[in-house]
Amino acid sequence: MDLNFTPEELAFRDEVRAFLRESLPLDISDAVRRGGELGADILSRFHALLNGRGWLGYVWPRDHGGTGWNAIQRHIFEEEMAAADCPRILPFGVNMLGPVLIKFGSEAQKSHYLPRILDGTDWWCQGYSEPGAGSDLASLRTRAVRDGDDWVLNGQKTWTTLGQYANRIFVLARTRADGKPQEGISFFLVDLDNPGIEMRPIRLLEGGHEVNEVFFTDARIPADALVGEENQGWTIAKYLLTHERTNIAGVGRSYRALAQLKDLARQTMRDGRPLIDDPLFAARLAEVEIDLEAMNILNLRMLDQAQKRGQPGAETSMLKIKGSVIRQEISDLARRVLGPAAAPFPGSAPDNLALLPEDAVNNAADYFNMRKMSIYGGSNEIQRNILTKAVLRL
Amino acid sequence: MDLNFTPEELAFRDEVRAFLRESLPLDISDAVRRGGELGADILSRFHALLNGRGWLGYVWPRDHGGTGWNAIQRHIFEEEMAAADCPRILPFGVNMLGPVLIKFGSEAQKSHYLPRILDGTDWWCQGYSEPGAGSDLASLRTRAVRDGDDWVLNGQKTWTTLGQYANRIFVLARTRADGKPQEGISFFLVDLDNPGIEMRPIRLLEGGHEVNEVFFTDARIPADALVGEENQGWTIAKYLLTHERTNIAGVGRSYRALAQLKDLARQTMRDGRPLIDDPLFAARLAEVEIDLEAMNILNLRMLDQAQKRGQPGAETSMLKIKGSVIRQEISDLARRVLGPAAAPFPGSAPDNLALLPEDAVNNAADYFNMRKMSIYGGSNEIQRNILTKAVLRL
Amino acid sequence: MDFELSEDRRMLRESLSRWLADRYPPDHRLKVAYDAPFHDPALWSELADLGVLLAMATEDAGGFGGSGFDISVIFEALGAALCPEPVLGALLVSRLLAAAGQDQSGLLDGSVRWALAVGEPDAPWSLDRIATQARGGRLTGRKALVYGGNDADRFLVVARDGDRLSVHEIAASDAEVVGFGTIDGGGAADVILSDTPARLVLDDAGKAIQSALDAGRLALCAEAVGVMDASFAALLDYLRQRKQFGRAIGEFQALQHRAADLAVEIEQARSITLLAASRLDGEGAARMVSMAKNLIGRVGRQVAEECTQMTGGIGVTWDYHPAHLTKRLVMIDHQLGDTDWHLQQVMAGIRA
Amino acid sequence: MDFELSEDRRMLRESLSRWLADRYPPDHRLKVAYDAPFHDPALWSELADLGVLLAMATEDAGGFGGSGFDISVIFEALGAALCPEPVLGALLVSRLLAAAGQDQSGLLDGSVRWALAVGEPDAPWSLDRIATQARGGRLTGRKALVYGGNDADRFLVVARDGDRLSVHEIAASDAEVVGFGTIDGGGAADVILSDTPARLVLDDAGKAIQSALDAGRLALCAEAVGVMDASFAALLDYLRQRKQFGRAIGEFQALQHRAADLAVEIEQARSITLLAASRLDGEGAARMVSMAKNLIGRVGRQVAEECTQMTGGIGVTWDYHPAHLTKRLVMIDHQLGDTDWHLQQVMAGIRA
Repeated sequence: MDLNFTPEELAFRDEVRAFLRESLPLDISDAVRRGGELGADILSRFHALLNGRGWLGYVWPRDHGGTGWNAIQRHIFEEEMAAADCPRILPFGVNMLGPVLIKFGSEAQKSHYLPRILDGTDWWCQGYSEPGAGSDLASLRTRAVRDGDDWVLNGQKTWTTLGQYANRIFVLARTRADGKPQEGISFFLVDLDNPGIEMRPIRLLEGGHEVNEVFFTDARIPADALVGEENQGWTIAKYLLTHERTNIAGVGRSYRALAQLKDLARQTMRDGRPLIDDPLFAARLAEVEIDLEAMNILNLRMLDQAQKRGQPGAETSMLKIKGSVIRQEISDLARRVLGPAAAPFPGSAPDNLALLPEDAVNNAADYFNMRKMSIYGGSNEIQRNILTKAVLRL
Repeated sequence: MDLNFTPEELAFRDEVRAFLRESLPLDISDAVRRGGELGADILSRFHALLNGRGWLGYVWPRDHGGTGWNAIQRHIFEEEMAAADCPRILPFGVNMLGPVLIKFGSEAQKSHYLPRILDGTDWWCQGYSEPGAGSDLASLRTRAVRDGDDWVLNGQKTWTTLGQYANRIFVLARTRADGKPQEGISFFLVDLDNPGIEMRPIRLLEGGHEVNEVFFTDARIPADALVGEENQGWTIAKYLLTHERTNIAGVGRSYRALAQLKDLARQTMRDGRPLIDDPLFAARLAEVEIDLEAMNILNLRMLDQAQKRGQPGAETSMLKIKGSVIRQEISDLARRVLGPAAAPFPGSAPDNLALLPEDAVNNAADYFNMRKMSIYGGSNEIQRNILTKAVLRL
Repeated sequence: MDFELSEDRRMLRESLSRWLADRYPPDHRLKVAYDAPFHDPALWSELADLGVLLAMATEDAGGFGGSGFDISVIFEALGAALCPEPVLGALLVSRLLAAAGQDQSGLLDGSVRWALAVGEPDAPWSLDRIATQARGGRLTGRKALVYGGNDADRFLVVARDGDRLSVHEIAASDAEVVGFGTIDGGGAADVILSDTPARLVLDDAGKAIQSALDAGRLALCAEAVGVMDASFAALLDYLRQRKQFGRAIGEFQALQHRAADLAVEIEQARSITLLAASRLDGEGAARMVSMAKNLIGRVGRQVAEECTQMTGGIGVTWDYHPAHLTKRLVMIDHQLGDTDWHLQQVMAGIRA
Repeated sequence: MDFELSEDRRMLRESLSRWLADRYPPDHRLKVAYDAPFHDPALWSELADLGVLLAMATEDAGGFGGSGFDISVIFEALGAALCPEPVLGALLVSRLLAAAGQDQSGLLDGSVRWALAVGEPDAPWSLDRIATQARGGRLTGRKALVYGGNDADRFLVVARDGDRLSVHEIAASDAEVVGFGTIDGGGAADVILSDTPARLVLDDAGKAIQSALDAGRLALCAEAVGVMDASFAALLDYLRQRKQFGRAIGEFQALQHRAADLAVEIEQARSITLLAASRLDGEGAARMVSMAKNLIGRVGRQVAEECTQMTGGIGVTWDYHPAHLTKRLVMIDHQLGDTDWHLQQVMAGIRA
């Protein structure tokens, strides 16, 4: 039993840390620290920075242009990125589609698409959820009908994150009407420039534009847009969702947010003393810090298990539940700490208003935005269902 | 809108208060304040005290020997009893069987049994729950089979509170095997001296003997032991359970327990200051006090509604849920306040051990004992099911 | 004991609710609440014509109401409709003008929009930390989150002169008013005072200010109850209509039990607000109002977060009206004292 | 990083668990835990023969273990079996005798039963409030809740001499030992000292005492994890077997989700206990142990109350073994610092 990293792992960590310290542009880390939305420019430049170092394909095997890192290395890499105030790596191409193509794609698809993910030629977005098929994905209704050499797509996708910047979308569509709903689904790669595809923004409750709806109306896509076999889509979808779960606990992001919160609570005067000296506030802060310390170890334990088994088990649902709750609790405190100063609509405040530390102007908006963390990617209710079946065996 | 009592109600309150102040023996209120089990002597003497004043049948109409009080008067009476550290009135005869006999009993049953409840000749206990039929009462399996002029009872009842002091038990038993389970149940009055009845103690987790199991083995009971019609038992049972819900919120008891807790927290030194000055402890105390103030009004609102409608609605499930949670939270704080002094097994501590205020010696035991509050009389889970159907209409 | 509204208040509630449903439907609210001036001046006048402002003042002060129950009836209705009009400021100022015995007909008929400038950046809620100075008829200091301040004609300003608090009147045009829209809709302002000319309205005003704040806090509690009711009703609709795995999600017991718990907590919140309303002008009002605002803060967060969670993706979108309800519910906790601040007021009372 | 137990520790765990299952089944435990001397002296000797006490001490001190993971493996197993033997006292004393460089062979072979007398009625957990006085080789004061003290042969006693804390050895027969049984099983004592002759073991002992208490707190955390596992396993059994309304209650989603939440929290509790074990003799040990004991307190209460609630009536009865698990889980919070006390230690660290 040893909870420490090995000397090799520590050396790796130092290498990542040094690179980020030396290479990450200040405007990028500043923007991340400030919260709120990051534009396409920052996200693209960050991808390019990692790609330049050969690290963008950090979950891919070496022979496809990836790093070949093991689970611990990936974890360390993700934690260091969080600690350095890096943006997230966009998961749609790198973490989701990449592994799918590597496992299920044709040689042509691999050689065409994989390099374009890394070099930024393609920005992928996700066509999974539908208005009537969220948690219950198998009930999806978007149809793809074979017509000569093409497929014809009709239907609607939703919750398409950052689709406004994307040029491509991967789509789950129904290709057979009869049989079990899971058995008639296929997985397609779609160029968003095709006619018959319309992307409409969904504004989120705090005011941001992060997700979209995508409408397909007789959109024609070529035969080679199919990944794997026809009607194999459910298997592919589940494989992809397993990979979506990488870094699901978000421990590094939470540590970073907690550190920012503590700084803010030290600076904030409330009724004659720093808020961090208020016992009720300090108690909330201490509790969430303790929860986070525990979850860091829980995360490492599950990582270790996953490494031994070859893939993560249903226990990762625990990380999703607790990780989102902890992150949300921190965002709640980051909102509370502001008192009245939390009120202004982000971006609406005149310059002479802001007495806030610049890093805090989005705290209230972030609190509302982060409500989604316990909803997307399988809501915490779905995660509890998974735990019930797979772990509790009830 | 007026949340105050009327002058008439205030005068009534003062009358009750004065009586209890003058007449309640000190040894009784001391025992109540100390918590833990009260013996048969104290309970009987308290019943006799109220009966002497004509108040024991406080939920009964005047022409059956009761007070004829309305719901507000009953409420005031219950609150004043709690505030004066009275024992509970034993509900099995007074609050449960009495109203059942008044509504469903024969003239002979009424004239025989009602006076005996008031004068203490009969001590009733309850034969409702069975090992396999708790929340799901309709699935009960105790059978009563007609044999000549008698009924023959076989089966097992459980959770029979204070059955060790009782001479009579009312019993729900199945009298028809076919049809809907609710439709084949009858309600019987049984003399515990009958052969074929055995009462065995159930010890509770904190060590107390408060409930029992009752075994019926070919116990013969006479035909006139049947209340109402054969197979009308479910209707009677539901009527009885409605009356069981009197004072379900237990606001007065909780106020009294909270006051004792505050006194104790003022007296208890912890690390150089009274525990009431510890901000974390004080915060817990303040939150539960606020919850209780709210519930006092909620209780009065429901009382007002019940009075207008003629009977309590499903909303009383709210009182059961919140009332038990608040009372349990107070008992949790009463345990915490003791620190290490909570450890001794009640009654096991030598005299020279107890540095505790005498009223606190049962605090830890009471905490464990009170876990039952959210379980019995329809668990809080059952109450949520009731709310779902009757109030939320989901 | 009587839990029925009086005939007058029932009529007030009904006419206000009808007007709100008619004139302030969600789409209109969405249009005005997030763009300057962050409310609808024409509807403000209609609201005043309806007598809503008059109902917040006593007969002595020129109105026809002014009790805790008048205030709670009005704000509960405003909350259910998520109305962004700056009624809170009018209430706070009305109470102080009444305490000073001053004419407030312009306030009550809606022709002059008033706001109260009291909290400050480092002392948002505690009166004993107010730093704005009154000296020689001039004020210097900074006031934060003055609700409705972005579009007010006149302000009352709370200032300190040594140990004593006083209340002063200024014209909006004499101060630097930094208006902004808020994340939950409606407008507010920081008010920057530097040697701003002011007229003394009330000297040694600690008690009167406390009493006005009590009324404002009660109003926020009642507003929150209205928001909760609307939020919970929307949740139940969603649970009945939304299907997953072939059935309405309201049939899933885990959600049923959580919804049942919310129902209990909302009734608790309503109950303590009634209690605070009944005690508003009596002894111990501040303590009871703090109890109410603390419970409202706790329940408000729970209701907001649970309603959002149980409505899933749709619950976090701008175009779904109930999402704005949950935002308002959370942000009420940032006004006139948050959950912890009010708990500490109650704690101080327990220790005493 | 390596989350596997070493071969030695796995063997220790297995032999201890097997012994406990064999010699300390629930019915035997129930027989001895609530009657004086509140444990089983014969089994105490067997436990020592098994090497359990030796595994808690380092080689320098005459044992063959002594690390945080040794302690956590032992106490987790003891917790799962709800073993009432006074191992905690032996651990605390062993750490102090080791710090003093004294022979402890009698302790480690089980022939002498030791207990540590540290907390006092008005200062149960804070060392800086210890009032027991050491003067001229004699002790005066009162020690509360000395676990295992009812049946100890010898005590170490923490006392104050001015600003400094010191540790003294006394014979049980020289003090007034007021033994009693505890509500969760097992025995304890108040120890009343009045001019009691004592031998100085360790002077200026603040750090050594802190370190011993850290080990004791870790032991309690690990014990709690063992109790939680047993408690949760019993809950799952119950949910699978108990039928209501024609089906196993484990099929009701509301209970499923609550059980799933417990599973998450128990893994959190296990994780922080591992972390505390790994830091036990390093920098920041006290802070990490306080974090662990706080989380154990929170999760412990939740697990205890939820397991009781979900097992319904049977869960509150004496004859149902898991009821004793929930009692122990709750009462662990009364030993060596409760949830709030440890949270305050962590808070002090955050402010600093």
